[in-house]
Parts: sequence; structure tokens; C-alpha cells
Amino acid sequence: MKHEITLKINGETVTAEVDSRLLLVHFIREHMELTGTHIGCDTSNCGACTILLDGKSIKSCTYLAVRADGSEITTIEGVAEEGSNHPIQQAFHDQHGLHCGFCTPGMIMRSLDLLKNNPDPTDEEIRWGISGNLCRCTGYNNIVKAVKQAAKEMQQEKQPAV
Amino acid sequence: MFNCKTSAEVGGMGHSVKRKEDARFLHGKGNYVDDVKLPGMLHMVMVRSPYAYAKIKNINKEKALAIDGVLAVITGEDLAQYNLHWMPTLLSDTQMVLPTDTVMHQAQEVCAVIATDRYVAVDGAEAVEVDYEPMDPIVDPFKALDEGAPLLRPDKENQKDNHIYHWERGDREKTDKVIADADVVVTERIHLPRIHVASIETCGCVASYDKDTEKLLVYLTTQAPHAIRTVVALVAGHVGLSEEKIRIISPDIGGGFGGKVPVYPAYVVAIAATFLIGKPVKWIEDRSENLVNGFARDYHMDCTLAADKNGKIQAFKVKTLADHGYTDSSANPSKFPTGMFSICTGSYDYEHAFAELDAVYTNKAPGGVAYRCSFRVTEAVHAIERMVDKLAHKLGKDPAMLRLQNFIKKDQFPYSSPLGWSYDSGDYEATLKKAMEMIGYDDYKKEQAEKRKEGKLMGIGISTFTEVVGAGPSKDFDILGIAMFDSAEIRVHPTGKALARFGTKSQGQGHETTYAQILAEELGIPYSDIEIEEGDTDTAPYGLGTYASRSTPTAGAAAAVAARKLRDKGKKIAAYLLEVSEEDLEWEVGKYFVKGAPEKSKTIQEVVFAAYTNIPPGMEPGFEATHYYDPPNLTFPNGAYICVVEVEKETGAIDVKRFVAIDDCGNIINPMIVEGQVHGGLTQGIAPAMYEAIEYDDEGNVLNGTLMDYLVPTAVESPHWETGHTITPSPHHPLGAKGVAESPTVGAPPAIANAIIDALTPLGIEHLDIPITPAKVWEAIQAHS
Amino acid sequence: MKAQLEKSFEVPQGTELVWEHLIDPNKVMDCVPGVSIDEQVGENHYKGKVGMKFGPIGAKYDADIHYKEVDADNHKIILTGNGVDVKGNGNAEMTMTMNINKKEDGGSKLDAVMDVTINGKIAQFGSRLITTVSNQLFKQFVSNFSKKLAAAEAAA
Amino acid sequence: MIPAKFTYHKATSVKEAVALAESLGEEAKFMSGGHSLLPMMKLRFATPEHIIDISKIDGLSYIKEEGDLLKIGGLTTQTEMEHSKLIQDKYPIFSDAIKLTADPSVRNAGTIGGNIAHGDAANDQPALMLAMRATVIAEGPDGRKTIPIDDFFHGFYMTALEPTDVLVEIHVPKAEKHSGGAYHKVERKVGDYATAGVAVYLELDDDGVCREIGIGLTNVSAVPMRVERAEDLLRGKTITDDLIKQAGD
Repeated sequence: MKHEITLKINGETVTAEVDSRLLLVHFIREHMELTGTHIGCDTSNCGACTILLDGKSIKSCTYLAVRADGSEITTIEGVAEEGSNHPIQQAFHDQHGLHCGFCTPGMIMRSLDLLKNNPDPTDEEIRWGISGNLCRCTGYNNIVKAVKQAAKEMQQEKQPAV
Repeated sequence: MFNCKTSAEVGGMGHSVKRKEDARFLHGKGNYVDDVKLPGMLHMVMVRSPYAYAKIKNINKEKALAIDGVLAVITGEDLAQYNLHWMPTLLSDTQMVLPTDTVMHQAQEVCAVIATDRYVAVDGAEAVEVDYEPMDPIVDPFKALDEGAPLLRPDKENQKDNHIYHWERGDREKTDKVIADADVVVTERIHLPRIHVASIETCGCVASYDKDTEKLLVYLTTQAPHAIRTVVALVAGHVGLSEEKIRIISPDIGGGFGGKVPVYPAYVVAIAATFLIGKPVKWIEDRSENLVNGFARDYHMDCTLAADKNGKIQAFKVKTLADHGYTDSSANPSKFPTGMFSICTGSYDYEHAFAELDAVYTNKAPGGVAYRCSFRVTEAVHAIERMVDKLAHKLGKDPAMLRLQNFIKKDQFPYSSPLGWSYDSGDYEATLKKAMEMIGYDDYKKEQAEKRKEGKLMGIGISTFTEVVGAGPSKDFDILGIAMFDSAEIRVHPTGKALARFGTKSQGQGHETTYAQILAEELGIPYSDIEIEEGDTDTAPYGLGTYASRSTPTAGAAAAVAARKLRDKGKKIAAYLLEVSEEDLEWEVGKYFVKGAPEKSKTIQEVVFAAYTNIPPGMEPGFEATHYYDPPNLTFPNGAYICVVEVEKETGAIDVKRFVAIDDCGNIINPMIVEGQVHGGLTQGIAPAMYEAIEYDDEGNVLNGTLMDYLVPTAVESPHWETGHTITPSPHHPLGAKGVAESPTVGAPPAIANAIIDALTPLGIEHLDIPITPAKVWEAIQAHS
Repeated sequence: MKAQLEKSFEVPQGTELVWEHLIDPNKVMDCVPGVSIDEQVGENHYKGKVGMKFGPIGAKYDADIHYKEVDADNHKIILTGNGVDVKGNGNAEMTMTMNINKKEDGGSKLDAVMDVTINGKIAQFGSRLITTVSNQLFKQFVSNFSKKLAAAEAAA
Repeated sequence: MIPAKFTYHKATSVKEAVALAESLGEEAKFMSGGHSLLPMMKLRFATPEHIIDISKIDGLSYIKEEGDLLKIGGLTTQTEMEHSKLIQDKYPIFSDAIKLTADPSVRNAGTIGGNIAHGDAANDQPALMLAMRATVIAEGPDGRKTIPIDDFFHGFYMTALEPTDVLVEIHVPKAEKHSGGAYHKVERKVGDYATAGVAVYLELDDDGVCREIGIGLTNVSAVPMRVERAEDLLRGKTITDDLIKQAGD
């Protein structure tokens, strides 16, 4: 059965027909062709598919597209203007917080939600805050550093957390 | 600490320049295989066996084909018509692409469903009716050789039992004699269980065959695109896929760690499907398909270490049983069925050793791929490092002191190991002492003594490992006969900017930055002016790919040598431009100048421009060079890791308090990237040490086929890593570099295991196999109290 | 995936009535939730269906039920059940040995040993559930079987 | 992993949800956060024909004290619980448990009602509810009903809820002075289902004597379990280390 949904994605209003069972991650990747959101585990353990839904991080592999009707979605492609970096992106670059880059978009989206609720987190709070996002390459040290750097800069700049 | 010859702007070796590849990943513009979308693309989903061992009596496609959008169901019988139902493994064994009569492990591919849509393909796979006749599987490798055990591979001529091969190195008799006469002997059976790399991106491909041009294009999650091209040509040449018509593109790869070296059956089926249907076919593995295929480890090692009463090690012996699953698909060099396992004598100086191994078939998925380690080095290092600790405990000696006493000394290099390797360089004593100083070893020893008095369980664990990477010299190392060289091709454009291509393939290692730095070091062209490309077999020079820490030792060396060829050419051009003889010129990074008259000089950019515009008479125009580097030896990185843990007696909970890793990987190209690689490797070291193992029940069911049950560490489990370096350059590598990314995965598990077992020593616990979980510790505590 | 359960329970009815119920596959299977017998295919050999539902989870099996041993003298039966998942996701096998013993108060004590083997998807992804589910099913069986015996006694 | 086909229905009120469930019959399931049900559907262990989305129903997300009760709306997310000042100040046992439940992104979607209504003995909230002697308020075709938590869990994924009942509210006795609780969970790694967990909630009188105690266990049997014997042992006594040890044995 098809359902018409209307939602805002990275600031753009979109209307689409979706099947009941279409997963939000496939809507984003295949219908919207925003392939920065990845699929890593299918069981909501790895967080590669993390996006912001109405400002909150969720795992789009475990969310039906039809339920996003009326919502506002931000994906990695919508975090900063093209050609520029949000402080969180700059921080991941500066601190070498990414290797293969596959977990990075989800990690960044999750970090944004974390920093919105806790603008000045401790190392420990960051580690717990990203515990639903797996990274196989970095050993997390530099991701923690990156989130700290971003926290500092966002506080200084009072940059909205998207 | 890092002596940089170049300015920060040029960014040669030793500079922690930020990565050039980051921008696309940070903005969601990475291009991974599942991001590839081709016109008319179809989707493939595999039907997999629920049984570990079963006859296939019938496959009924009808219900699947009746689903709107399902175009085809491909079975082994279908492939058999083209003789594509079996394929060779990298180690001269054979593996089913799709079965015609028997499935040999749970989740083995049974048939493939091709549909217009991913969702429909999954529905189709569920609708295929397969009639199985389950049989009793062999799950325990120790029972594989029992009399009366079913013969698992009757398809192989001359295969009379489930034994695959026997391998041995060293002098059995002498080693036995030294052990028999030794003052102190320790023994242990050590198991390294199956684990899975679980890169966050699973495997997949998009195969596209154009019937008009007869060209096959495959986007593939592979660490070795060129080797795959050759394998495809070897497997499918007889149906008309010849090598010049095959193009493999390895786009961005979401982590490899060895799991993306093998040719998985579904790749071949996707290629067969596009070949037959003439439309692009995408196959993307889901996580549980990923986790139940392509394992690392699974060695059962009976170890014996002998020493005199003063603690001088005299001999080491290991007898291993290797569980390969139903086929030997180890991704090893062909003359090394057990990989570099014979590095198992470790970092210590003694004369006698003997290692042997028997490999057997079982009803499990094909094993023997890596998990972020050079071929079987993790197994070897775990064996010797556990045994050295056990010896220390038996002698009542401090494990650090015992190691310092037995180390190969700095002036003994190059060192011939008892099992035949020639270690290139190292200063093991300095490395361990640096680690001890950094962690405050003596203080922890005192703290431990205090805690023990209070009945608390605290442990300190060390591992001082020697790695062997960078395969390898062509006289010994080949895969399917192809020598394990690697390549670099440099094109410097008239304006002094460059494009360089390599036979390797980064999966997160940062090649786009580090290779540019090597060229910057050698040519003086800023790293930011150099583009690096890899992974497209139509454009890149042939190479064996990226795994086993071989990129820097092979392709990195190729880059240096190719750049030096250009520098030689540049010197001729500079001499012509400056009207002096070549002998009058000297090179300093970025320019040639006249000896004694440094104001008379030409920059590399000026020289390059002249190579296109003002060519010396008789000289070939252009400024390009290619080199295929055949390393004279392997490189032998080493490290000293120290781990401090506390164990809660009541629950078995393990708290890793500190972990210090000092690595010596020779000269360092980019310290930031090396440190990042070490961090990542350490987390992939704690993973098998405390969390990960693929478990089977007696019926051959895999019990942890999702990331709910296969416990990849999060940022909470992963400790804050403390790292450092000593630098002992490789004497034979053009840059003095050695390779590093796998050292921590090799070195961390024994350090952690040694620490936990050290904590439990007061209770009389002498050994635990990894993963050492709180439940395992708790049980051991119960059994010993 | 294997699980072994040893269970005992008591009923107030006499051994003969219990035995009579136990050797009648229709009466036994009627007490196991979701099991139905469709046809007899041989001596002591039946085919049927098993449909189990636990909240949102459902599994359907084609079942083959066989009284392997019916020892009237000792009041002992060995019953095997083999089920193949109708969607091809694996199978389940159960062997149950049950003994009836006379109690002094005239009632009966039933001792059961069940060996359950599960292959395929449920073993792979749901192994933590098997013992729990088996226990629960047995509990329901005991409850239903006791009721059936009581009803039969009342009717008689 | 892709769920089998089903038909999605959105309910905008509890009445509509109940009516949909009634008309669609047994093959319909309610979905709130979806983090218990959708993974089962993706593995195709669960193949409901209809999904009734109750997450869009207004007015079921709140945490408030009223009279003698703490009232939690069924659709309150775990994150809302985690961030609630009231919960942090007066009911920290919830904070203990929620921090250990799955991960922050899952908690953004997962609801407290769903965690209980799913009937999974491995979920964390049921043990807390047992310890705190909660009451579940459900709405069905015949209106609202009140189900004491001890009557709620029936079996493996089975609860007192009829397929047409929506869990709308949870009542917990209001925190008295000298009351408090804690949740301890053994897990293989962070965010894992509990290998086992124990929730303890107790109230002391002014003399420090245990007036009431609740102990609930996670994932030790098919249903979340109350440890009555230990409760009985501790109730009415001044709690000492020895007594605790005795209760543990």
C-alpha cells in the first residue's frame, strides 16, 4: 500500500509516495539519493544510518519512512553549506576522527544531538553519548577529541546545533 | 622527535598534515559500492542454508518467480552449465560458487534471486522452496580426523579423510631434546577462536556487463582490485571474459581489515547474472550474511616453552590444529599455507624451535582471512607472549625482567630467527623500557603488591611482539603465482602538479595523504599539489593490493624509487638549463643547485616545465615514471604494550585502567595517521581479547550472527589509548619505513590477556583463552575458590 | 542448538486414565498450544502442523510425530516430533521420554525428559529464547493436560 | 534485512487506535517507538499484516506527579525520561536504568510504554515497574482498565494487554521521603540486553526501618520476576549488610 508523505529534508520540502514497509534509510538513500547516510548493521546497533529527525538523532534503518510524514530531517549533506565545514566537521578533520569515513556521517549526526543536550561534555559523557555508533577504524580516541573540540568552538561561536 | 627534511608547506615525511581525503567523507560524499546506481540496475539477494550440512534434494523456483519483479533464480545447476559452479581459492583449494547437491555450512549460498528492487528480491529469496536433507555436521575440529567421521570433501580426488595439509618448520628432534633436558618447562593449549573483521561497511558489488562492447565493469568492495581482475579472468575466461575486457573499480571502502581480500561466491554469481541478463546487478550483503562468512583465526595451539633455571629461554615448540571450515580459503601467499606463523619464536634470542600445523575440514564457513593482521601473526604472537608470561609466573620472575633478559639485542640485527626469518632491525630493550617508563611500571608493581595484600585483584600484562609485514620478495611470495610486488606511477604535469597512481587500495589508511607525502619528500612538490588515485584497474598500475600492512613497505617504496627516477631525469634537465654538468649539481628538497654556488639553482617546478617545453636534445619529453617494487626482505615492526587491569571478584567485571602502546615501525610518514592507526588497531585488539568470537553450537548453528550478539566494542568499552614510539629504521626500505596498522591488533590481545590472568594469579588461575569475558572470569573464580 | 529439560508433574488421576490419554496423539497434541494432527501415515506415525505464536513472533512448522516406543507394561513412551519450518528457515526436533508412576494416594507422577534441537534461523538469532519457550510450552501442556484428565474423569 | 509486506495505519487518537485494532483483527500490531518490533520484522520473526502507528497520538507523552502518584504517559520516550528534572531529582532509579538501555538514538525513539508492553523479560523497565509496584493503565474497546504490574506479565512476549489494548499510562507511587532505588544490570557490553538485571526500590520510615521494598529481576525467566522472598525478608527490618547478603542468597 502506498502512502503520500510530505517532509522537509535538509531544508527542502519533499512529497513522495512510499510503501508501508519502506525503511527511512532507503527513502533517504534511494529516493532522495542522499547516500551519505549509510547502512551498517540492519539491527540498530551500529549507528551508521543516524540522522536527525525533528532535531533528535535516530537510527533510520529502524524507522519506517511513512512515519516521517510531517517531520523535519537533517542528514550529513545538510549539516553545512557546500564547500564549508560545520565546527563538528572541521573538528573531525582536525583531530583525525575518521579513517574509512563509513561511520563518520552517523557519528557526526549523533554528536550534534549530544552537543545540543550537553554543550560541554566530559570525555566520559562523550563516550556514553556515542555508544550507539560503532567505529571499526579509529579506536574512538580521536572521535572523542573531535567532539570536545567542536563543543568548545560551538560554544564560542554559539553556532546553532543544526 | 620527527626530523622533517621538508617544510610544513611541502609536507614531506614526519609532518602530521591533515588528510586530503577527509572532505568528501565529512560531507556525505564518499562513494561506496552501495552508493553506485547504474541505469536499469537489478538487485540480487542470496538464499542461504539454514543447515550446517545437508543434501539439497530440490530447489523449487516457482513461487519466487511468480512474485512481480522477480526476474530470475540462479542455482548451482544453472551455473554448472557454464562450469562456473566451483571456483579456486587462493590456496589451491576449491570452493562452491553455488551448490548442486550439498551445503557445507550454515548460511552457505544456495541460490540467488534477481529482482528489479531490493525489497522484492528479499521477498523472492524467502519464497524459494529448498528441500534439504540435513546430515550430522562435523563442528569440532578435533573430531574431524576421527575414524568414521564423514568424508566432507568427496569431490576432491585423493581426499581420503578430512585432513587438508601438514606443515612444519624447525628441527623437531633437537627441540624435543632441549625441552626434555630443560630446567623449567611450561605448556598450555591456547585457542584463538574465530572472529570476524565486521568492517562497518559489509561486502558487495555492482556488476555490469555490456553485451555490445563485451566489457565487464565491476564495482567491488575489494582490497586487491588487480588480483581480483586476474582471478575473474582465470575463473570465467572460458566463457569469454578475458582480462582486457574486465574492469574492477574499488571505490571508497568502508573498512577492510582483510575481510575484503577474498572472492566471495556472491561476487561470482552477480557477475554471472549480469553476463546472462545483460543488465547491471547489485549485491549488498546484510550484516548477518557478513558475520557468518569469512573468518579469521581458529587455531588450537599446544605450546611448550623451555628455559634454564635462570630464566634463559632455550626452546619453543608448538603443535597446531587449524579449523579451516569446508575449504581452505586462506588469503595467504601460496608457499605459506600457515602464513607467517613461524614468527612464533618472538622477540627472544634462542636457538631451538619447532612448529607444526595440521589443517582440517569442518562444516563451517571457509576460514583463514585476516582480521587486521599480517598472515597468522596474531596467532603466533599470542602463543609466544602468553607462554613467556606463564614462564615468568612459574619462575616467580617479573615478566618485564624475563623479557629484557631474553630479548634479541640491538647489535644482533639482522637476526636469523630459529625458524628462518631474517629480522631487519629493532631495539626491543629501548622500546620496552620506554613503555615501562611511560606507564610507571615500578609504581604499578608496588600498587599491585599492596592490593594483593587487601585481597584485591589487579593485574599488569605485557606483550613485546615482533611483527612481520610487507609481503613480499618475489622469490618467496606470490598469490596464485603472481609475485607480491607493488607499484607506483607518477605523472608530473607541466605546471609542476602531479597525479600518482598505485596498485594498492586504501580502506581508511589515508593513502591519498601519505603517498603524497612520500612524493613530497622525494620531489619537493607540496603534498597538496599531488593527487593520488587507486582502485581502478583500467588506470592504476598492477599491484597486489592493500592488506598485511604491505602498502608502505611495497607501494610506498615504489613511490620513493619512482620519484628518484624522476629526480635523476630532473638533474639532467637542470644541468641543461643551468649549463653545467650533472656532477656539478646537488639536490636539496625542491631544487637542484650548483655546488658552491647555491644562488644558481632550478626548482623542481622549473625543471618539470622544461621537460614539456624546453627539452634537452635527445631526451624523451615528459616527466613521468613508474616503478614496480620487489622488496628484498620483509619488514619487522615491533612494539611493547603494557596493560593494567582490575578485576572485581564478585562479578568478574574487568576494568582496563591503563594501556600504553609503544610502537617501532621505523621511519614515520605521518605521525598523526600512524597514531590513528595504532588507536584503531588497539580497539581491534581489545575486541577479540575481551568481547568478540563467532560461536557455534554442536549442530553448526552460528550463535552470534548480528551485531546484537557479536560484540564490537563501543567508545565505552574502548579504553583511552596512550601511545608512543621508538624509531629503528628498516635498513632495506628506501624510506626506512616498516608498516604499522596491524601491530596493535597483534600486540594488544596478549597484553590484555596477560594482565587479566596476572590479576587472577593469586587464585591459582594460570590461563584463560580469549575472549576473556566477565562471565568466563567469574566461572574461573568460582572454580578456583 | 540443543536444550534438555527434565520435568515432573503430578495429577490426581490414576495411571490407567493417564496412560490412555498419553498414547492417544490427538489427546496429547490437543494440549500443546498450536499443534494439530492432520493424518495418520503409519503405525504410531502422524503428520500435522505446529503454529506457535509469542506476542509478535510467529513460527509455523510441518510436523512429523512418531511414537517410537509405547511400553504399556512400564507405562513409558518415547515420542519424537520433527518439524520443518514452512518458510525453509530451519527445523526443530524433539524427543520426549515420559514415564508414569503410580503414587500412593492413587494419583500419578509423570516424569518427562525432553531433548530439543533447533537448527536454522531461530537457533541463529533466537538462541536465548529456546529454554524459556520450551519451559513455557511445557507449563501450558501440563495445565491443559491436567484439565483434560479432570474433564475425562468427571465425564466418566 | 527488509520486513515482509504489511499495511501501515496511523492512529491519531487512542480511540482510533483501538477501533483500528478491532477492525483489523489479530494480525495487527501497535507500534510506538518501533525499536522492539521493527527489528523482529526485519529478521522476519514477526510478520504482522497491519501496523497501527500510535506514536503520533497527542497527549500521551508526559511525566507528572498527581496526588499520590507519578504518572508517565505511555508514549513518553526514554530520552524524555532521561532528561526530566523530576525523574532526575526524585526517581533516579529510572536514570540508572535508562542510561543502560540501548543507546541515546534508540532512546530518542523508544517509549516507556513500548518497553513494557512488548513483554520481553530482557527489557529493563519491567523490573523497575515491579520494584516500584507500578500500575498499568490500558485503554481498550470497553474503556480504560487498570492492571497491577504483578498481573501484567503473562509469559514470553505475552502480557495482560489484549491485542486491542493501548498502554496509555503508567502509575508509580509517588516518591516518599526516605525512599529510593537503584538498578544494576549485567551486560556483555554497553547497550546490550541484560544478561540479568535487578531493580530495588525501598522506603524507610523515620527510624530507618524498611517500610516497603520491591525487587524486580530482568531476564532471569520468561517473565520479569518479583523476588518476593527477599522482599519479605527485608520488609519491616533495619537493613544491614548481613541482611542484604541473606536476601541475596
